[in-house]
Order: sequence, then structure tokens, then C-alpha cells
Amino acid sequence: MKRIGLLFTLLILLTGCSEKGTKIENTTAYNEDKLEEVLDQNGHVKLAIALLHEKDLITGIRVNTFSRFQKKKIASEIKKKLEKAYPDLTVTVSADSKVLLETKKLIDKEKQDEYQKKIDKIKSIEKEQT
Amino acid sequence: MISIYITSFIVGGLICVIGQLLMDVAKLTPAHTLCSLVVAGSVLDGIGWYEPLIDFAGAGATIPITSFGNSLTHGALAEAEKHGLIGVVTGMFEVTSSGISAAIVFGLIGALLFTSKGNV
Amino acid sequence: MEQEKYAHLEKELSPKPPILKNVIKAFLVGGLICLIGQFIALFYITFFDFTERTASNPTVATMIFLSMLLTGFGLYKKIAQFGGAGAAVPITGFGNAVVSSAIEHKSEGYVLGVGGNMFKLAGSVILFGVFSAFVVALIKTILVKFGVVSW
Amino acid sequence: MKNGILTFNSMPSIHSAGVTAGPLEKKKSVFAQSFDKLYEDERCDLPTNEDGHKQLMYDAVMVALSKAKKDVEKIDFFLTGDLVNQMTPSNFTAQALGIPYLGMFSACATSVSSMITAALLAEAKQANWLIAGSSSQHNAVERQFRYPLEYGTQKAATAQWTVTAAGAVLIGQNKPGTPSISCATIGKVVDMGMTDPLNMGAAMAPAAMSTLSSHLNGHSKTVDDYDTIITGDLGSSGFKLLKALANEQGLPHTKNFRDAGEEFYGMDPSFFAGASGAGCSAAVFFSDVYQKLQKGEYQRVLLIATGALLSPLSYQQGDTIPCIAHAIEISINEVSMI
Repeated sequence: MKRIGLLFTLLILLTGCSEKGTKIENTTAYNEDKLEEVLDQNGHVKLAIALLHEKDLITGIRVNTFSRFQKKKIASEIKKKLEKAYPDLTVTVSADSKVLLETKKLIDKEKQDEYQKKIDKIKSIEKEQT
Repeated sequence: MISIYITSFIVGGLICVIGQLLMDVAKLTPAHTLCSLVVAGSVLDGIGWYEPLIDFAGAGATIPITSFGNSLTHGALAEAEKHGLIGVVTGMFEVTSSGISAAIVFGLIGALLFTSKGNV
Repeated sequence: MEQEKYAHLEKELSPKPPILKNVIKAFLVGGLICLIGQFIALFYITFFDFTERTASNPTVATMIFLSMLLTGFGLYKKIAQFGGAGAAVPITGFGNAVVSSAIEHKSEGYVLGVGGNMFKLAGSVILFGVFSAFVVALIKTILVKFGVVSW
Repeated sequence: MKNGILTFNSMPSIHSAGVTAGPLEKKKSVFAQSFDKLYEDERCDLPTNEDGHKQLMYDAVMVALSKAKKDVEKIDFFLTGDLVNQMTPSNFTAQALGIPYLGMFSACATSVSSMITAALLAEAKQANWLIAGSSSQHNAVERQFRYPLEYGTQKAATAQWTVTAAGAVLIGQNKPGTPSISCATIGKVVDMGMTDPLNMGAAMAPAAMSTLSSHLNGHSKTVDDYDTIITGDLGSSGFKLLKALANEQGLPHTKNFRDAGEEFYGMDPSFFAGASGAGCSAAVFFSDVYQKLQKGEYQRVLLIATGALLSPLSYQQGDTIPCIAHAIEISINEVSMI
């Protein structure tokens, strides 16, 4: 039942327009204003979930329907900007819904001490596809 | 906003429409139609148009047989990028293996389980 | 009677394929199969460690599995009669070609029959897929070498 | 030049007929009531399609023999054919029966070509009793000529459905009051350049027309001399073409024309243009038409079986479809001339 429920919420998440905007979770001392600015500035981005934790910055984005054709390019542009803004952090930006999903799950559910393990996992499955 | 489900339905449907037109209007046999689509898929990947289509339509672009040509080319190109010309040959099945291996395994299982029936 | 004259008469009297109807049916059936594929991909993304891109491998395998069941129970040919290219073009049609040949030639044994004939219909798709991929990749690699295009 | 015209002065009689058919025919064929033996299993409960095919033919022969109360030992020749590679089902049937055997091949026109050959042997007094017939089994023939059964393709409305059926007749010297063979015409191969193997009716219609007109001319007959002129398996699209050709060639009318393939499944659209196969013409000629002759509903009929002489190889090599048709005239209560 729990799984079906999860599938449903995910469906709504994937299809619905309800969740617009940017969500940022910050556990570090870095300033997140710059991150928010970069994400909000980009007109293609419809939804972004970002997590700053220790030395990592993970951002999952969703782009507008017809921007999906170039979503890899959009993600890499954002990544470049973020790397410039946060030179000390390891930046991961992906337009893949898996990254978005996992990051959201991580922020909503996990305790902070689990963060690092999960972040490494997200980074590894993100890398796998290239 | 148009969700991935709608785009996959429409793009997948349109690729099938191209196939239907090849059969009905150009009078190709099913085998010729499928071969043409596979070749089209690999050419589209060569000029870099197929991957964006997959990003746009998801399964609408990965389920039609065109994706078979695309992923063969994609594997070959990925290996060629790493190892040069020799990679063109070695990398081909890197990405597509799942379709062919699944077809072989399920083909044999199907033969074990079923017999054909001449019904309407 | 002349051949051409007869061909003309034949064209006049034979029922024509209802192209518009066929195209609509192909669109609906093909779109539906891809939609099912999208749901299966969603399943793999949600519950396993697959990304949108890597989920296509298990999705394709699952679709071929479903195609095997439909073929074995004699339903795929009915879907294909209705949907035409809508059933032939998706990867399930490739699965159907392999599985139906395997089932058909079971009577000649597993080595000569199933093994020898499994790719009777699907083989040409593999051949032309591989060969066109080879040519395309070769051209692109050479073009990159000469600096005409980049990866 | 004889132009394929044959006359049988001794008028060999068809003493009995036997028809067997598969489960789909049992359910869907309009002639199912007239068939002698129907199976519940498409393979006659045997392991392979070809075994079932053989059983079908064997049982048709046995039914024909038992109706005439004849033993297998009394039969001098066995003439039959089918559509499978090298006609193995017929060969195995002949082996099981142990009768001297000639394999006949005219594709779906085999039912008539074997009857003509049998009638010639009887006319020449070289045989007292002969069995002629033909058979086809859907599964075995489809995989031979087209695709595996479970492969999904969209068939056009001109496609035809190979029947699972076999027919056999016992031919002997003339016996008054029995349907008898008075004359026949062996057709020429006609090729009008058709190439679509899913529209065989259109390829075969000119062959049927050619044989029909040489029969009418050669025997000085008109269309009205026959209660019916029934073609083998043109299907609805081929039959339409035959009628158009007949009009064009100045035949008075086509009212008494029938086509076994078109009628076989009662115009059910799930069988597309109708039935085909070597068993189709045999099953209809040897059940419905034969029984109507016996009952006196028909006095004289002309059977024209049509065959498409292609193979998957010739089609794939880009050849056109050569076709043939053979005609045989059967009448009742006509006195033999010797």
C-alpha cells in the first residue's frame, strides 16, 4: 500500500503543475542566495530542488516541456554557473527526474547523519548514465 | 505544461504512423519498414537529434524500433570517443544488449511454454 | 488481355487499404504501447536505482517479456491486425517476431528449429541496425578526426 | 492443337466422396454440416501440424472408401497433393494406405487436376478404382508460405485464409445415377504480372477465365448449360474480378457462378476475402456440390479449381505469380456414349 501511495504521489509530482518553484535545503554555512538566484533566473527551469551539505551541492531540476529537448545543456549551464559561485563545493546538477526524486526524498525523510551516504549514491547513479 | 506521458504517447504514436505510411502508401513489407526505421534511428543519432527526442518523449522514443538503431550507434560512438576507430566495432552492443538478450531468453522460454494456434 | 489493362481493372475492383483508418489505429496502438512503456520506466525509476536514461534497458526487457506472453496466448496477432504498424514498430513487435518464430519451429527441435529460426524475421532488423550504426559511427569518427564536427 | 480439351466417353463415375475438416471450419464454415468428419483439435491430437495434415487426408480417404464399402486393397491408384514442401503429408498418407501413388501438384487446383488424371486412367481402362483428392492444413501451409502463426501482421482485405480440410473421391467405371465426369479442360499457366501474395484471388482470376473460355469453346458449351460454374478459391476480390472479366469477354451472364473460397466462411470479415488452400475447393466440391448432384438439385456443373503456382522463394526473388486453373464437368443421369 505504501508503495502504491508513493507511486501516486510521484505521479502527481510528475504530471501536476502544483509544485512550482525552488526548494533549497541548506545544512552548511554557505549562503544559498546565489543558488536561488541562478535557479530562478533560468527561464527553462520549472522546478528545482537543491541540497547543500558539507562539501556537496546537489540540484535536481525539471524543465518546461519543450525545453526538455535541451535539458542536458540547461543542466550543464546551471552547473557551470554554480561552480563559479561555489568554487569550494562539488556541484552536481541533473535534469533527470531520478535525481530530483531522490533529492526530494532525502530532504523530506532522511536524518541529517544519513545525508552523506545518500548523496554519494545519487552522485554515483547520476554518473552511470553518461 | 505537457507531461512526459502525453509526449511519450504522441511521439511514440507518430513514429508508428510513419511506419504505417511506409507499409500502406510506400507498399513496403513489414520487414522493409522496420529496417528503414532502424536505419533512420541510427542516422538521427549520428546527427545528434535522437537523444534530445528521448529527453523530450521518454518511452515514446525508446520503445519504437528506431531506438534500436539509435542505441547501437550511441554505443559505437561512445566507444569511438574513448578508443578511436576500433571502438566503432567494439562498442556497438554496449547499450542495446538488453533488447536482444531479452528477446533470445524470452524467445526460448516462449518456445518451451507455448504452441502456436491457428485461430482467428 | 494486356497485363496493364488487367492491372488497371484489378486496382479498380480490389478493396483499397483504408489508409486514414489504419493510420489512426496505428497512432493509438503505438502510442498506448509507448505509454505503457513510460509507466514501466517510471516503476523502475521509482523503486530501483535507475535514472530516466538507464531505466530504458529494463523497460525494454519487460516489454519483450509482456510481448512473449501476448504472443504465446495468441493475442499479439490480434493486436497487430488491428494496430498494424502500431504493433509492429514498438520493441514488442521485435519481441513478437522472435518469439513467434521460436514457437513455430519448436517442432524441429530446440537446436535446429528454435535456435536456427529464432531470428528468421528479426535478423534483418539486427543486421541493418548494426550495419547502419557502423557506417554512421565510422563517418562521425572520421569527421571528428578531421575536425569537421565535435562529439 | 487440343488446347487442353479432354472428353471422357466412358464417363467415369464418382462413386463416393469424403471430406474432413478442422475445428475452426467446424465452427465457422457454412458447409460444416455437409462435411463427413470434423476434428476438435487443429492437429488431430497429433504432435505436429504435418502429422495432423496427414491424418486429415488419410481419414478423408477412409470415409470415401467406407461410404462405397470398398477395401483399400481394391484401389488401383491414389492421386493426391498438398501445399507443404515436397508434399510430405500426401506422401505419408500414401505410405500408410499402401496404394500405388502419384503425387499431384497444381497448388490449390490439385483437387481437379487429380480428378482429371484419375478419370483419364479410368477412361483408358487402366484402373477400376481410383482415389483422387487434395488437402491443406492452415498451420502447416501458413508457416510454409507466409509467417509464423503467432507473428503479428496486418493482413489486407484481399488476403485469404488457408483452410484445414481434406477431400477425397472414389472414381470408378460409369454407374448410372451417380455423378459422372463427362469432360474436362487442362488450363494453361496464366501470369498477369500480379506480385502481391496477399492478393492471390486477383492473380488467379485471369487463369480461371482463360480455362473457362477454352472449356466453353472447346466443348461448344455455353454458360447456361451448367446449373453452376463453381471456382475453387478466388475469394471475394478475385471472384469479383472473374465476373468482370466474364462480362468483358462477352459471356451472357454470371448468375450461376459460385466461388467456394468466398462462400466457405460465410463472408466473415475475420477471414478477409475468404478461404483458400488445396483443401478448400476439394472440401466444397466433394461435399456441397457432390451432395447437390446426388439429390438432383444440380444436373450438370463445371468445377474450376484455381491455383497460384508461387513459392516463398519465387516471391522473394521478385517473380510474378503464375497461376493455373483446371476445369472438370460433372453431370448426373447422362448416359455414357459407349
